[in-house]
Amino acid sequence: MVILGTIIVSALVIMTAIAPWIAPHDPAKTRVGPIREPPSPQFPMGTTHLGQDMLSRILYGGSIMLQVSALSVLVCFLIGVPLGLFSSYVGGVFDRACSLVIDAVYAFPGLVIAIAISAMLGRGVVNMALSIAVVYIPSYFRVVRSQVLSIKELTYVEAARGIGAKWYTILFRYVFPNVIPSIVVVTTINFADAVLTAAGLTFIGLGVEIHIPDWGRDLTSGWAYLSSGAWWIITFPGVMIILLALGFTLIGEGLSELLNPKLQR
Amino acid sequence: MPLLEIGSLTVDYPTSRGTIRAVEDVSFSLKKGETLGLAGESGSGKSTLGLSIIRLVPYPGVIVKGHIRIDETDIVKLREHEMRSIRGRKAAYIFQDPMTSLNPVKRIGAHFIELIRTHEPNTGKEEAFERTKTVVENLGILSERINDYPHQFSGGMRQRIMIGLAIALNPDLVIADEPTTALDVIVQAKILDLLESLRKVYGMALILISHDLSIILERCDKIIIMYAGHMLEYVTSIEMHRNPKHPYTQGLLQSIPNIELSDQKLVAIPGSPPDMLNPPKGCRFWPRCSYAKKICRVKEPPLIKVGRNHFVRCFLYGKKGVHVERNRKS
Amino acid sequence: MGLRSYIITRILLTIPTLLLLLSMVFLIMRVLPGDPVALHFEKKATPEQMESMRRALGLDTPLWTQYIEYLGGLVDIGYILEHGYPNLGKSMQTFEEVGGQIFSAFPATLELAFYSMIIASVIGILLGVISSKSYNSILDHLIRGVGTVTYAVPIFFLGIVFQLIFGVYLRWLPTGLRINPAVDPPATITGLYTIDSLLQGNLFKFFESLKALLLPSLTLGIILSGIFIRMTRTNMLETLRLDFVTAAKARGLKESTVTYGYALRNAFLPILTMMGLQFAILLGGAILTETTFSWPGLGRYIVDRINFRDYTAIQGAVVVFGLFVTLVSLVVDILYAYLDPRIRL
Amino acid sequence: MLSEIVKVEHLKKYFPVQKSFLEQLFTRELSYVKAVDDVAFSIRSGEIFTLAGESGCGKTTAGRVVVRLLEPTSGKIYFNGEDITKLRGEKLRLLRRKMQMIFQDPYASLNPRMKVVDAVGHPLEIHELVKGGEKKKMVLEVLEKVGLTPPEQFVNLYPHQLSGGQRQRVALARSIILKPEFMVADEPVSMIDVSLRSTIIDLMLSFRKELGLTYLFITHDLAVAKYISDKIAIMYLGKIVEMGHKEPLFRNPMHPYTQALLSAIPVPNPERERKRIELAGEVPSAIDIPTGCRFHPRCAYRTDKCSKEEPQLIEVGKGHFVACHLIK
Amino acid sequence: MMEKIELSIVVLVLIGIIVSSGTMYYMTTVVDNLSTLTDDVSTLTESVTNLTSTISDLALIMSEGFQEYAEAIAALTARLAAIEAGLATKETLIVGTTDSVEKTLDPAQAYDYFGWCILQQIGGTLVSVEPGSPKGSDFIPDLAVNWSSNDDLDIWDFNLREGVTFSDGTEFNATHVKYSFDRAIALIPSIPEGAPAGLGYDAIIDRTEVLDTYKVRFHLKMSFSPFLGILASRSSTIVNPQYAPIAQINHTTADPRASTPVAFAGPYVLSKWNRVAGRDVEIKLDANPNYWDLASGYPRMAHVIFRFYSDAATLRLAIEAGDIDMAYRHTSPTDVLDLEDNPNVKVWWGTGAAIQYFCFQTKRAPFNDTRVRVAVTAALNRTAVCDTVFLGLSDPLYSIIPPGMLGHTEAFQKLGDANYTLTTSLLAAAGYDATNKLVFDLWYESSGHYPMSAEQALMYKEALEGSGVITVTLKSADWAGYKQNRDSEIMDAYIYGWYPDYVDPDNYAFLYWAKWIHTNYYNETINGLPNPSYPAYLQQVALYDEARATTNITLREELYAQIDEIAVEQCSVVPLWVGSGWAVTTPPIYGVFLDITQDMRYWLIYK
Repeated sequence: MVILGTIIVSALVIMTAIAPWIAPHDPAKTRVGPIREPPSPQFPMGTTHLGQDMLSRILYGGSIMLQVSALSVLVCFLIGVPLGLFSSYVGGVFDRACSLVIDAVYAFPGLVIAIAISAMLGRGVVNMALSIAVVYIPSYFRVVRSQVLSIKELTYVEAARGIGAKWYTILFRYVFPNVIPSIVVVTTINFADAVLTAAGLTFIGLGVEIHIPDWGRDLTSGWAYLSSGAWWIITFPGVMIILLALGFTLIGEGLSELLNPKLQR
Repeated sequence: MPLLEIGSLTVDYPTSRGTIRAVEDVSFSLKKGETLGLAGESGSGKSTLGLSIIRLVPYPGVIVKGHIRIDETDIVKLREHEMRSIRGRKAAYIFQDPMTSLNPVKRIGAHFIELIRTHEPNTGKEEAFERTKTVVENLGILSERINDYPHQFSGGMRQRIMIGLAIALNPDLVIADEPTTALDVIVQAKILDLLESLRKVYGMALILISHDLSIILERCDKIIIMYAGHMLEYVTSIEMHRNPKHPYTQGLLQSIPNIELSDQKLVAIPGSPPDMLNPPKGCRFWPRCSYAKKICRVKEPPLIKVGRNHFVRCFLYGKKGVHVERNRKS
Repeated sequence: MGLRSYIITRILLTIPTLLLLLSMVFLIMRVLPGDPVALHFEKKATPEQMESMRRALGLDTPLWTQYIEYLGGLVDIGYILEHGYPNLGKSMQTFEEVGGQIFSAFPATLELAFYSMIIASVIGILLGVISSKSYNSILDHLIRGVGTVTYAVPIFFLGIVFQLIFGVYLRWLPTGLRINPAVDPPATITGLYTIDSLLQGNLFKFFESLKALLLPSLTLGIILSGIFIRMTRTNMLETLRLDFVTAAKARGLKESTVTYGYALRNAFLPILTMMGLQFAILLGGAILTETTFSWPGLGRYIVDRINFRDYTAIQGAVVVFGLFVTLVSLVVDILYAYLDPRIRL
Repeated sequence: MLSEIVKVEHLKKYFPVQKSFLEQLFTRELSYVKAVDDVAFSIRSGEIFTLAGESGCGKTTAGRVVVRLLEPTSGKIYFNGEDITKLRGEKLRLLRRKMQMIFQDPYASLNPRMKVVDAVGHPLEIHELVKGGEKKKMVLEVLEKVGLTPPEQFVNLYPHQLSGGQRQRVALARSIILKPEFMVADEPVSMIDVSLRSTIIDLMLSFRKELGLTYLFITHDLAVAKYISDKIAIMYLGKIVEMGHKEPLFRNPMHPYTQALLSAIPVPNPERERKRIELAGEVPSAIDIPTGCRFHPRCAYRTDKCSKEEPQLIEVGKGHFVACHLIK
Repeated sequence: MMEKIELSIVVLVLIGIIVSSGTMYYMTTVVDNLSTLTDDVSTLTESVTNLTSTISDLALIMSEGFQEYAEAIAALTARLAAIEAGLATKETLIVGTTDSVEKTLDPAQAYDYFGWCILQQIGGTLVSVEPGSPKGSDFIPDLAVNWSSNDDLDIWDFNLREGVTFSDGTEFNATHVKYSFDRAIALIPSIPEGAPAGLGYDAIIDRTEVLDTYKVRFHLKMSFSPFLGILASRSSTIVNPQYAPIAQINHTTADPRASTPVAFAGPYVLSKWNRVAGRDVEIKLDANPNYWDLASGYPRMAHVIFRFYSDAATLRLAIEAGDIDMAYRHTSPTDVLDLEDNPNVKVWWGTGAAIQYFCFQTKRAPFNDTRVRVAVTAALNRTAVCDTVFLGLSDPLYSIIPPGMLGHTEAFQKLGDANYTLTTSLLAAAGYDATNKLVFDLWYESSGHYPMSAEQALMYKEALEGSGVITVTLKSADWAGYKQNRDSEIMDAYIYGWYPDYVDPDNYAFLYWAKWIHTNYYNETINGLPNPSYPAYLQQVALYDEARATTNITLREELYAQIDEIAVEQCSVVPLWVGSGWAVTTPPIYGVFLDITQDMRYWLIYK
């Protein structure tokens, strides 16, 4: 599963990266062909309601999704992981306070916060990423925290104390390396969630500006033309988003299966 | 007529990295009222062997060869629903960890009533309840506790309940798989005593599986020594104590401390148990065997009869073999 | 500690969480740039008019006073008794009571969430059990595949496809709204159309509202079922490997008894907890579903109000969402304690 | 010369029972798990002293308190005559060089993400005892010592690539690399295959000779205890009920509990008929310890005194102590 | 094992792609062949309905155990079914819309399209525009039977219709007219965002005088020719004083429905108005039994029910599915063009009056330079937008006054569309060329307040950048943020729109200096600096004042043309396009008038 997921994701990343060289048209340029032209040899994926070339848009359009998800995952990671590590390792009042705040955020429906924050911050990749990040920081925190709490009780950590290791040595050489697998799983799942949340935000109308090709936006704007039979405007970006999210999900699920000792028969 | 007859039983675990032959070519038989000990280190296949008798080899294990006859019926060929009437009724199984072997969300009594009514559908609820009470009292548990949940019992108590569940339908055969490993010595002795007394009362045959040779030697009539899926020695306990044949058995006996001896010298068997994915060719024990000869590395030794009720799988014996002196002191 | 004191403890423990939740929402909303009053009048009003508006909206006092008042409004029992909803302030756009607006929209979301949860649980648990029972078979892989793929489908995409197939092409089911436009909605008792119509004995309206509910709740339910399948499967696999399941099999119990009475009953406890946690995701998905299906619920309300920067309304809705999730997790925890004899100390 | 390397006086370790929020509100008094309840013993240099007893008797806790992995609730611990009960920070770290511990579970006591060389060499780094390539050299040396030969084959392996016996050897190597004087061994062989147990035991015995190590050995297996130790203390519910040199203790157990315990141990001899001493009931909870002699509810010889007065350890022979009212 | 799951996922995805593209592709053909398919579909629907009724029968049978309850249910169901059956007959018109009343239906407060629309159905004004009027200035009597004004156009007399009653039975007379206007003016300070404030009632009307029971006189503060237009607007709806207080009204409290007067004198009465979460979910209009024009057969439908959809796509699906009789505001251009090919529905076309225009931030560089503004204007491509974005349903607009109205010109034609030669030369003069491009932000509204804003902006960007000397950065904000940005004057250039309050050039021409819409524009006081465009501004104001004070059509036309001329020179506000109107109905629906007023008169519609 991990392999299939990696293939999908890397294929999409490569596709987006080399889009400037392989795309037949400028993805934002309107009226490169007739309006809402079904897939034809000239326009293999048809054209949009503004006569843009769908294929070029598909090739380019992943970059927003990838940027948003990568950025939000990065932010989540940078905030959630250290916070979880320290909070759980230090313990005490600090840990309780952190957990309470994080749990309160976690209790929120994620998309609601994302929408609220995104609406306040306005459009743009960074703003989208930030609002998504806020939603997923708690999952990192919680996973890291619970992992650290259980690892902290393990004998090898006790053994490390027994040989006189300092607390930070224990944290970084004994505890943290063993949390990494779970973080990796959370990260990949987070990628998939971020992609879907970004698509959701775009659907609500909080995406990026129109001149930037984006699957989420095409999918959303294509909705209006679906009843007119323009299935290609919605199908291709939809499938791409599904593929991207699926790729990440597969990696995450595969990894968690590989790393879950309970399921190893 | 033996109660249980196993012939050239072979069990495989196909995994993604290769097939593990957990039990290979094991044959023995057991009569009513007999006690058989299955001894071996972890990974020797003793549990797999035990579970295959009730055909519950865990996934992905499969019985690939051989027969298991209980009362003349080859259970390997039975259908699943036919098998269900064997389990619990003819052959019962007691698991290692009493803490996890009971359904945590079911009351103790419900376990019994369910068992009785599954196998004897005509039993009324009242009757089943009364029978439960009797069984539970026989186990030394107050009958008012049958409405408690498993978590309200201590480990020893739970193992009593497990034993009770095993004998509730008066089966011919009870297989106890490391029934006391998770328990303290005093409780262990009690449980084993209880098992023994119940066995005597009901006249069941018992297969006791354990890694602890002391228990096996103390409690069993016959003993099978398992190593890496092979049955290395099959012998009565007294004979084993007096005259162990297989180098592995000899080694094992020398490596366990005996509380009754002073100035004992323990001798370990060199090396470690083989990787089951990649077992050594020939005799599986040869890499650790100080008597290993050339032939041991190439050919699997056959099971040879070396005495009355004494079989051993080793080239040191038989017509080709040379008799080895007992080198066990004490 | 008995079940009752457990429940009391659990309820008491939600209070700090709720307080924190309220404070965070309040702070985020108030720290935002933009003067809602100036925004509203578009510079057409005189400073005096704006000032009086600020007074009317309670924006003229210091932040902490506003905060205390906001909290006070929430727990003002007299107000709740009078209006039937807590005081969440006034909408900055329409000056309606936000509480009233939200609680008029809430039943729609509740109904959607309820039916989606049922669909997700039924599909998820059923397929999860089947999948775990036929471990590593083609069926297992297929079900897992379905679970994985549904997880990756944007919820509105599925909704749109459903609309197209069942609404436009087959014309079996309505593509939006809570009840067929030609039918008067049932009189409000609970606000849940299906329940109201049943209470009033009107089966026609019941089926009409059920028809309207089907596509949205199916969309949401199917998306969510992916997670449920995975959860159920994992938990079932773990449970099926436990000793007591093997022990039950070894006692010759029936397959169904072992699967449901032993494995599922025990696997269900962690599933239940997860279900509680998924509820937050479900409500998030409800926003998109509501938008897709013109479903006049709380999710659409938020989306609507965002365009007007109606802070009090957004704040109120987020708070209600949070309250709802907290309440659900409370119920789930209590249920857990009730179902698990080990907690009944 | 045999001097007292470790001395423990009135050692107590209570763990507070986790209470719910509500209970904390309504009750002031805390209840405790009295894991170790007033224990005293001393270990002489070069000796192997065993704490034995059933699970939950407090032997492991006692061991951990002695090496300061757990903070004692009260009591004093002396190491080489120095009171180490309250040591903190750098001093405690320096102490760790002299006191080591090895654990029961070889699968859990090694960091799965650390290669053998790092795991074994880490104590050296922590205490800044090596420079550059010295570490590997020393690791190789010590691996050789614990019988992982050739050591080059092992240094770059991860724990999961080793068998249980090999891991325990690595753990052993890690704890002796600092050349400690005293080691607590918490059931070091109970999770190792029977056929390999004696190798680990023999290794430990050889270190005693070679490095002059003193051991506090913790086990539930009296047969192993008898095999390895010089002195044995039997614990029951957080207290030592009998303590003495192994020969007199095994030959003539005085405490009813010790007697029952010994009679329950299986003997690998089918031809020997043994008389078992039956004990009523089970070990009570360490939260709610019986009054007086904590063993009295299960004791066949109990008198009224037993339920009221707690017996003290009385010396009945040379170095043989028993805590029982029967013994006068 | 891994391979199997991967294989199954791949297969599933493939099947998914094939099935979904397949179905969607099939949809396209279905749209074409819908007529042939309808029969099948309807039989299917029928069988489903049968099934549903069978199920309900079954459920009834099942509940027979509870005999009494079942009987009660049966009775209730039968009764309700009868009511519903009644609803579904020809007496009811079901209208689908994406609109919602913004706040209230009080004429003194409502200032949104849909609020006004409902008000028009339930309220009466003194005069109204004749349905189908091409210019929007053919006034017909409503609550007034005839009227006159003096030559200075500052005194207007109206003879009122006798025998008119409000829906509650109150008899209508001149005091009600006076009350209504006095109230509207009195409420202006407390409701500065209401329509009377926006239209400047207080600036126009001096006082209202009751001359007789059925005669009323307006004294205006100035000569004002489009006064009838104002009187026909919904903010001039005559209210029943009993339900429309002046003093107690506090529009910032309570439910806005409470501040909506209930008894008007229109063809319909508002019988149901449910709002959920600040949006309409149910509006039902019933024929007003007291309507004065009942004799002529109006209103034609006994009930009008509004159904509220969240977006155009769903609305289209609903009209196609036959869920609603009529879809009005908004179906998208694409949808309506599609629907025109659908034999099951009818599309009604009408004149548009909604316009959009381009605004520049004239207070700052670069757009404080007139040359730059003109250059950018010349580079715009209106045709491309109208053809591509609006599929020809909007027309390029070269004057701020839409076609069909007095004073409409083609003034901006002079600068042309995508006239890059002019652009390049002007920008060169201002110091911009291909290496030093003119760079600015173009803002658009993103929350759907205007149709297809994003797409338009994209096309403008493309057109402007086509000149090779301009670089445009697109930015957007939701409606609230957009207004805020406008007020804080941070947008270099932005797109705005206008929808008429009353159909008169007067209502458009003022946009050039409507300070409350464009604070950035022609504000002489800012920073104390004299604005170079100030003289032109004063000139336009003078022309505007002159135009509104005369009834001389030729003169007005000329004056408006002059304003346009100056507008072209200044290019501060640049007209872009004018939309057209459309409504979709299922046959047989008749009586739809879509004229330049943009009003939908539901009382004229019949089946």
